[in-house]
Amino acid sequence: MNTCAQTLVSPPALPAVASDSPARRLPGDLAIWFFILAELLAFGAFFIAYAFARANNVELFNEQQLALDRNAGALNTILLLTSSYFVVRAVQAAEAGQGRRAATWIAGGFACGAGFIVVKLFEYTAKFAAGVSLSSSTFHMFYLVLTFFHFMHVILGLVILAALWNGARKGRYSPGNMNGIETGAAYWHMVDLVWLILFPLVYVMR
Amino acid sequence: MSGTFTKAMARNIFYGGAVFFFLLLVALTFDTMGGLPKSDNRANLTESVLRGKHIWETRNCIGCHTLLGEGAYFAPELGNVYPRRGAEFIKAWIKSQPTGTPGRRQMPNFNFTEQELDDIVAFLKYTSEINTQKWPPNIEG
Amino acid sequence: MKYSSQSVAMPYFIAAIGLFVGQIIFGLAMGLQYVVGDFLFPEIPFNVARMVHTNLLIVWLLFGFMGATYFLIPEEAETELYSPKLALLMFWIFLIAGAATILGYLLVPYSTLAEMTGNNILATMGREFLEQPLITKIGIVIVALAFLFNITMTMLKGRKTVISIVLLMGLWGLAIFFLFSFYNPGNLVKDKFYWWWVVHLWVEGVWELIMAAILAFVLIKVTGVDREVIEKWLYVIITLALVTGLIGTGHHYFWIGTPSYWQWLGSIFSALEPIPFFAMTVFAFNMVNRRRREHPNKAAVLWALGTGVMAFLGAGVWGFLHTLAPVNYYTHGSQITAAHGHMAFYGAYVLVVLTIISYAMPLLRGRAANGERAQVCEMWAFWLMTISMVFITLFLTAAGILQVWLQRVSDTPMPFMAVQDQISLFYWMRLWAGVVFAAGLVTYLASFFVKGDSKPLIHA
Amino acid sequence: MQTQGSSARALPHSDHGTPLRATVIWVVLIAATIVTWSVGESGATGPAIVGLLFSIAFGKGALIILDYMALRRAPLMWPMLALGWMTLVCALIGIAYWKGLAA
Repeated sequence: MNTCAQTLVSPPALPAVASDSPARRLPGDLAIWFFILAELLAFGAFFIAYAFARANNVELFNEQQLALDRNAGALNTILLLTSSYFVVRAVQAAEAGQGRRAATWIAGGFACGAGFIVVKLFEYTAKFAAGVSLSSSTFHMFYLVLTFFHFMHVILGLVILAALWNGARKGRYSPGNMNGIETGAAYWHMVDLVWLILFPLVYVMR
Repeated sequence: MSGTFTKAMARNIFYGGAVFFFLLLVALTFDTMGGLPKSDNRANLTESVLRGKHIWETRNCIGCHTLLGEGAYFAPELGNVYPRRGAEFIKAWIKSQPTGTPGRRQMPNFNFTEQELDDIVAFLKYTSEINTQKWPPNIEG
Repeated sequence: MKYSSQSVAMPYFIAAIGLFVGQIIFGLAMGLQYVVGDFLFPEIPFNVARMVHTNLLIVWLLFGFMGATYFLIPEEAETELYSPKLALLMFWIFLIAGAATILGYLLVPYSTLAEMTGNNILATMGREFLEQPLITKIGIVIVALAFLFNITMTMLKGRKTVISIVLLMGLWGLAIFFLFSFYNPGNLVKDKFYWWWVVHLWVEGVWELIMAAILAFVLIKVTGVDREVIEKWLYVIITLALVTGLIGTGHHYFWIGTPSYWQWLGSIFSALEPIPFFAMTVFAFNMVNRRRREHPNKAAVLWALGTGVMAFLGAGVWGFLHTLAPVNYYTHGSQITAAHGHMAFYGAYVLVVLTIISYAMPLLRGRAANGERAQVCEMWAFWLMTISMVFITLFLTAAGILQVWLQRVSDTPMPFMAVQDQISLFYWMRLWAGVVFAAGLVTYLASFFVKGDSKPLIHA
Repeated sequence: MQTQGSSARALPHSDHGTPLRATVIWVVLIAATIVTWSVGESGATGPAIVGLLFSIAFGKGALIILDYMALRRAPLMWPMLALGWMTLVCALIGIAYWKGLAA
């Protein structure tokens, strides 16, 4: 109990690992990492549930999966990856002391994220028109729940990016003050990370 | 210890997370309400059924029985009692209570009129026709 | 006690304990009715006893929450209560309304009570846990509003700490979600759907905020750990609670006529619901391990740690046990639900109220802590009640497993009452465990009267 | 506890790598995505293909976790947790896929 509790409350300072870094440091706020872990668990549970539900109904899943728009899915993957890349560049700019320049990168990241939303909305419109709903089939239920749950995360992520953009424009982030931008970036990368499994799982795997 | 952990960030994440998941619940509630007509047997929600539900509530039936699995666990599930026993049995049973058998669980007598008994049966019939995803597992409830 | 107006907490705590005793008496009666079916029939049929048992539980926990709030808020806000008079007035209104309602249950046939109290104007009665007459429900809303007004005004004029903000959010949530108890559509599915917006969003939502805030307050006081640290963890825990608990509502939407996707959503999110409870356990132990002072009130520390462990076991583990839809398909509405209900309510809410009472009562009586003998007595009470509750839960779980097996899983399912006969041995054992629990409660009451060298208050 | 003032943090190194490294990783991620997409377009199926898909997904995820999330230089527990999550999810998806084949 004790050791476990100790780990959760304050991860023990690990012995210096022979590497380039003098001290290992968790980027961003510890609180966001707990949130990210909880989110990863929720998404993970959904992915596994999807996989096993599919195993019991392979034909239905394969057939209805074919109707999905893989081009939209792939385009969205590229948008999210690029957006993540821009956000990394923003963090790097802040770390290099170019806080205001970070704003431009974040704006780029935001634009890509917004692009994801637009593509997704087109995709949803087409699906809803085709009669896809939460109750139309198990596959559709999973497709909608997974992508919509993720979609909401993208929206929340965009709100966070907007806040970061605002902060960066005001020159809030600097090598001495990275907490805000690192925290927001970590969340945004999590949204990306989850999609990296969601795309092959729901759109491609047969 | 490396890393940062600030109260302001923990607070923001709390508010963000709480609002986010509450909105998700609201969105799902909207979808559920839209889908209910297919499963909640509202087509058969007659005046008699509504009267029956009122009787069900004002006699506190839920204090002993379960209905679709919710309630007390002292007396049998009644969500499927209609297909299990049929209308006549249910009415006769209610009228014959309490059994008075020593040591056995007792149900009060409510002195229902014939009309009230019919309303209760109508309510239980309506309930048994709700799409409950095949619950309970068998007729015994 | 730092502010004289904190003393209004005292009557709330006393009423809470008094109603707790009533709850247990009716619990024992029901335990006996489970095995001797006609016990007290027709004077107090099972449904009446159960209504009294569960309603007393809710009311005394509310008394406890309110008392805790009146004790905690002045100290957190560093100011006297906005209106101690209003607090006392509300105490009497709530107590009298509560007592009248219970007497109504016991003395008047339920349908007559419904007619007398305006149920025909707006039918809200006769649904599990929300059996209160319309006027009682309205009374609850009025008391809650006056209470929230009093607390909010106190906070506005004083210091706003995280603990008091979280507590207040929990209490406002409690009041707001209670409003769904006035919505009782004829459509049974909708009725049940929104019924859970009261019941689930209370006990697996806003009550967790209240509980975590009270626990955090006591931990700050008894461990001396830095407020900053505790408040940060408070935020993390309640975030986890709402992230999992809100969509976790879905585990009640499996078999009540709602769309089938809730089976997935409910299973997945409620499978994560033990996490905040686990975090709370870890949090409580960790803070106590890192304590920077030895608080003289050892009993309060024990209650606090007990809350962490038992909430995790009852709400977390026993909840998880039957929350996945394929399992719940068989266990829904069986004695396993009852087992979970008992340990979860005891572990999370009974214990947190007893924790704050244990911490605050000596202070309200003008001492830092009770004497050694009184504390030993109180700790005996803790162990007697907690261990017997574990056994109640285990016996009910055993009864539930057998019930599910004979009635639901078997190829030749037996009728309900035949199964009840088969498992009566477990009901007997549960009853005896309940008797031990009552003994623990008597010990608890006695601890307030044990004389001895109480630890004096030291004014810094 | 951990609220070490970040201003006190002297940085002899970068926690977030160089722009060049980030760009190279982006190119790799995009290329991998195109591979996944073309697998989908080709209509290829089977255990080998699914193995390939999730190896790619795992590799992409690892790059995001270690470099973009910058957990490479975080206390070991964190990259372990994130990579452990990836491993577990991919492994269980694999098991489920295999179960679907057998059915």
